[in-house]
Amino acid sequence: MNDKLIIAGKEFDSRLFIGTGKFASNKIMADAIEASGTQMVTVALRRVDIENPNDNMLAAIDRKKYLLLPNTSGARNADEAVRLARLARAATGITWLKLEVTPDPYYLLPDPVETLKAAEILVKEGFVVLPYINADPVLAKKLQDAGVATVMPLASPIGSNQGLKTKSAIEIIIAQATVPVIVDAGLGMPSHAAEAMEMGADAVLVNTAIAAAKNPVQMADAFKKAVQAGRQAFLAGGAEVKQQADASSPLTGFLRE
Amino acid sequence: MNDKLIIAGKEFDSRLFIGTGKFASNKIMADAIEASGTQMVTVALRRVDIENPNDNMLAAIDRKKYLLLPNTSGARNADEAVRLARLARAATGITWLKLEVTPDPYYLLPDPVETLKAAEILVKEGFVVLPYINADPVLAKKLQDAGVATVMPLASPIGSNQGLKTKSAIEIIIAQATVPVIVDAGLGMPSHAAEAMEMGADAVLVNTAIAAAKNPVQMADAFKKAVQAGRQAFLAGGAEVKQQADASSPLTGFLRE
Amino acid sequence: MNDKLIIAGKEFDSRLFIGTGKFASNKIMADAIEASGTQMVTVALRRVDIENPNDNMLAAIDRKKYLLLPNTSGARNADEAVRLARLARAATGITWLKLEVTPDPYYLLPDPVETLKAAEILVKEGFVVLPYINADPVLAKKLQDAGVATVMPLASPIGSNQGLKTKSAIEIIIAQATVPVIVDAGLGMPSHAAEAMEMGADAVLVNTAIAAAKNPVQMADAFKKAVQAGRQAFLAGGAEVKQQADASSPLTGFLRE
Amino acid sequence: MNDKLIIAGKEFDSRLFIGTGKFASNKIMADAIEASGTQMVTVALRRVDIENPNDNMLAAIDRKKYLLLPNTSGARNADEAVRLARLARAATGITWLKLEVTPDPYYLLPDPVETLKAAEILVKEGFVVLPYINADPVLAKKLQDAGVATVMPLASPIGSNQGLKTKSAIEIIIAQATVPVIVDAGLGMPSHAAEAMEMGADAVLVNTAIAAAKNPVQMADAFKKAVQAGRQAFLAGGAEVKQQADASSPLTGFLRE
Amino acid sequence: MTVLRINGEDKHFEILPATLANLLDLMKVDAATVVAEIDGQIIKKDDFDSAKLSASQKIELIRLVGGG
Amino acid sequence: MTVLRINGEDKHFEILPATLANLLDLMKVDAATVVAEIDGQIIKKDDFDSAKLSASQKIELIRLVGGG
Amino acid sequence: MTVLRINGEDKHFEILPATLANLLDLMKVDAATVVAEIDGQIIKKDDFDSAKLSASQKIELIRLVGGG
Amino acid sequence: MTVLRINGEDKHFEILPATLANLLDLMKVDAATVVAEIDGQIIKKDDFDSAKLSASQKIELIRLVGGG
Repeated sequence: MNDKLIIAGKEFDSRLFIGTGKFASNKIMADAIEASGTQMVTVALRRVDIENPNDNMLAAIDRKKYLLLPNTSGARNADEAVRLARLARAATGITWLKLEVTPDPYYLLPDPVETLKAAEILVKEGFVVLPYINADPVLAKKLQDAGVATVMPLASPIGSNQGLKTKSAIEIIIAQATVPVIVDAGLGMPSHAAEAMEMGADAVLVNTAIAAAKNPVQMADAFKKAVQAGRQAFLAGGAEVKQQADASSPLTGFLRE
Repeated sequence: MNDKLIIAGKEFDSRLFIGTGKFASNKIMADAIEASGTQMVTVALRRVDIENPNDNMLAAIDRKKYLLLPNTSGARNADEAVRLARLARAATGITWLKLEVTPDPYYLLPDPVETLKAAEILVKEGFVVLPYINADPVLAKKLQDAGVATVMPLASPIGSNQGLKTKSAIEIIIAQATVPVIVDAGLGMPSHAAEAMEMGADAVLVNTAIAAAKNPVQMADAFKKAVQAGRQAFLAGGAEVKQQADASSPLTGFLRE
Repeated sequence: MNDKLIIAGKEFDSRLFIGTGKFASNKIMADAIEASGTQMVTVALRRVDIENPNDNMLAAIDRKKYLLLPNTSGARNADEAVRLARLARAATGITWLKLEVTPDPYYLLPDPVETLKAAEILVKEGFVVLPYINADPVLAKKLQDAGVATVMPLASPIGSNQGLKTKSAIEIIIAQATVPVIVDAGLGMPSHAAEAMEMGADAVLVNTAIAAAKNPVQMADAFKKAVQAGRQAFLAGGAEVKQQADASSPLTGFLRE
Repeated sequence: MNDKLIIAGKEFDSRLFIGTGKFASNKIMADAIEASGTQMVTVALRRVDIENPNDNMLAAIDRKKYLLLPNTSGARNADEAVRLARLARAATGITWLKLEVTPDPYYLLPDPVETLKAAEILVKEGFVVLPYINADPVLAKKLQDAGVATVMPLASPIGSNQGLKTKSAIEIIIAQATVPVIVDAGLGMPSHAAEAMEMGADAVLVNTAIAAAKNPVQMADAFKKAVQAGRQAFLAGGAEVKQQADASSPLTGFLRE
Repeated sequence: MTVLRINGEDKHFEILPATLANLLDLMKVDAATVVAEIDGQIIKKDDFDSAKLSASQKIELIRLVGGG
Repeated sequence: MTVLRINGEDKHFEILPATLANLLDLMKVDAATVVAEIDGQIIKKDDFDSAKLSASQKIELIRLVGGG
Repeated sequence: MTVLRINGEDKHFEILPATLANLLDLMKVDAATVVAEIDGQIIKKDDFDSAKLSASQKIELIRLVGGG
Repeated sequence: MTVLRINGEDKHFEILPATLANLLDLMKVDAATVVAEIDGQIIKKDDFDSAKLSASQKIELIRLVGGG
């Protein structure tokens, strides 16, 4: 079976992307990344801690195996996001970018207007933009029209592990999409990821559910399998859902008079 | 990791059991069984079709690899179930039995009173009884006390593919169980199976969702992975579900004045 | 509109029954009963507290306005339930009985086998039996056949306020019912009661959601209205549920070129 | 109890607003409006049908009893919405406006960017703007900051009757709101409206669920009661939701040895 | 001292009350609100006066209370 | 023959109606229930009598209808 | 003509098969894959050869099929 | 004493480091892992050696960290 995910011309075998925040150690992070089978991991930009300047998590990531996807977390508006994007490119040479604009520090939900504005600027500057958005089908379409590489609607608030609370809106986004749809934020268990993939999502991004699991490495492997399971089920074509029962054993040949 | 499922003293590596009804051909059934990685498949008893006496699906199942679990489908009361159980044992030499008593031909839901009555008789006759039941925690406990080997609460009506409609009751059954809990009937997609396993179910039984998929073999592989994913997630210990967001990127070191 | 509920030949205008447990005072209970518009309230039987023998909640209930429905709460098997039923009849002269058999003190879920056994005995002794049951369609049918006056499937565990967790099973019970279906236990908010009524339930029984509300009297009035709303919506015939949008404003006559 | 809803300084006793589209006749519409107890109804602007110029639905609405809330349905961007708003004001003298910008004719979902842009213009022109939006907490906040009178997040796509599919996002909108939150679009049954009100929504707007019911007048009355029920339950303070059962009858004084 | 087992507890009496009605009086229980069993036999309210007691009987005094 | 574009369609008149009020009369549209635009400018009801028409104008006649 | 009731239907035989094994041969049913009841008594495969038949018996021939 | 504003905080130096590369050395920050801005202008790694510093400049030293 040849079932590659293609984003901006680049092929991926794995449809699971991993966020690198909140791991208890760089070692656990690296092992979880390995176990997940991912090919791309997100990273954030932050000021160097001057008191402790040499804690370098990047050393733990084998960049031959894993693409980096810098994000603009912390940006509260389009200007801050664009500034972070440019720094990320300067730092890494990478033009791919997970665009996040979250004005509210409590719910960390994305700003549709500023996200669109930043996306328009960054696409023009040659970035491959993967915007994190609310599950808003109209916004997803506007971003597509603006030239983003994917849309990344949220399942539920970041780090909440609540699962696919936006299912009906994501169904519409998928139905309308001309770019890959990556479900991001709030997927708390492998079954949530499988459900998103079964609906026809192209990929999922998971961070907290793995990093904050009691055993992150085992959980990463669980998500790997669930994403594969969900994708295969989507391709295999699910059986029809029925209101009534439908016997699995034959309805003839009963042992009766 | 040593994580065997043990039923009546017998060890299983796979936590997915497969029903063999409704496949389009014996070949597809055999391939799906293979792809699922299962170690036990259910079969039904029916009268030989005298016009076509030699259609033998059993020939397609490698009995060295797969245990047979005969069911009592078609039984409408305890007496009919006991009769079928004895015939199944005579036919196969197998004492394991999926006990089903479904008086109503429309919804095919199990009868709690007749199921308990049949279970008590069959346990005394030396059967290893795996009863199919409504998600009724009190009944599950009574069956445990009667000596059954597992309880098999339904997720939703047989063949309906509606998924885990009885979640809150199955949670209680699992919390009280002293025998393995196998979620049976109605699991329509791999995510449903994963969800059941994440809750702590010991195994699941799937038939229609695989047999009636457009590509049953691929769907069988999807269920295999989902069951593994769900089990591993249960063992790995899920991250906490939160009402609010919880940033996955650091909340310090922002690039601001 | 003439839309009476008829149970065992007796007509009810109100489709909301009220449990009298857990109120902070007899005065609040009486006011909540009044606000609810109910015509029947449940009561339990307990040993007289010998240290405090004269706390008489019955004095607070106007028996000209409200029928009493004694329950068998506390019974762990059929024998105990039958004993309580006979005592209740001796105490009150009332032959109506809410039959409860709950062997497990933690989840307080009903025992299907013992409930059926007790129902059969009590129907023969001339009781009007309203059995509290798990949402088990087969059991509901067996009880109907045994001559009970209603079936009372649970929405979720008693006092949990979780709402209608057993929706798909109750739909089947309603579809098969030849006696009124009263949804009991676990309805936590008026919307839950309305939902049950919209599905075609004949009535609901509510206790904890009212008694444990911050303002029980106002909550009782809220449930009264919600039950009426749900019943009327059932009779009015809901509009079709659609997967796509369907404009509420006209799709012609737009102000365009 | 004094529990008025106040929008832009105007007091409302009823928290149910009614859309006037899709009724089978003006007479049924008028009767349903009456039955609903509403004090404000939405209307659309359309070109006069030149072949049939005198079909005047407005004559059926008693404008002494019911405020008109013109909408901008049909507008695909901010410019069209502003044009319709000005026409509505010229036609009616009414400055209140339900702002709708829906570029996509299939799902009819609102455009966050164009809605915000139009709202900013219309607020400056003195309109009282009630914008219809996706359940996007960040957008709701931006609109608040722009001076709108309410926010009107959708429950599910217009006319779909799917109910409250956006519950978790609306909870956040309510938690952050400084203006009334009116849940609009997709509420299909009274229980859905009650649920929205129980969560703390200030009002709901219903059209299709009433207009397309088999008996619209009876359904209007059902929604009236459900909205009152939900509001009162919110004020009354719901009882705690528990994972386990909590007996409604006393746990002492059992009749045992 | 004689003993009656009332509601699951032994109660000691210097002089055994003659009837159930007497017992209720002694315990200050309003007879109108209770139902009783003596040794598993239900005693109707009308029979409280005539129901003789004897030592060691099991007596249950039951009443309606709030319940769901 | 002169033409007005009314509600997106060309309408031909032998003699151009002098005012918007005349046009509405001619079309049998109750002036009390409509609002109009001429070439994108809103015309208030009070100005219908004084609003002169000229050939080729774009006229929109709008009314409230049921909507959600 | 003698009759056996096989799987709920009357089957007529000019000459009654002597044993269950003979019957299965006649019907071309592979004995290895079935289990049988005669008048409600289960007959094990090993006993097919020795199980004598007589007229009017009720015979059930059962086999495993796909089921869930 | 001269001052540089580094990552939002004033840092005092007896002798101003001549270049960005010198500053990083002084602060023991591995130049390979950071990106810098001087007064809002991004400085590429290749230019760290040639980027002259002057008093009161705003310098941002940024690095990749774990994030979702």
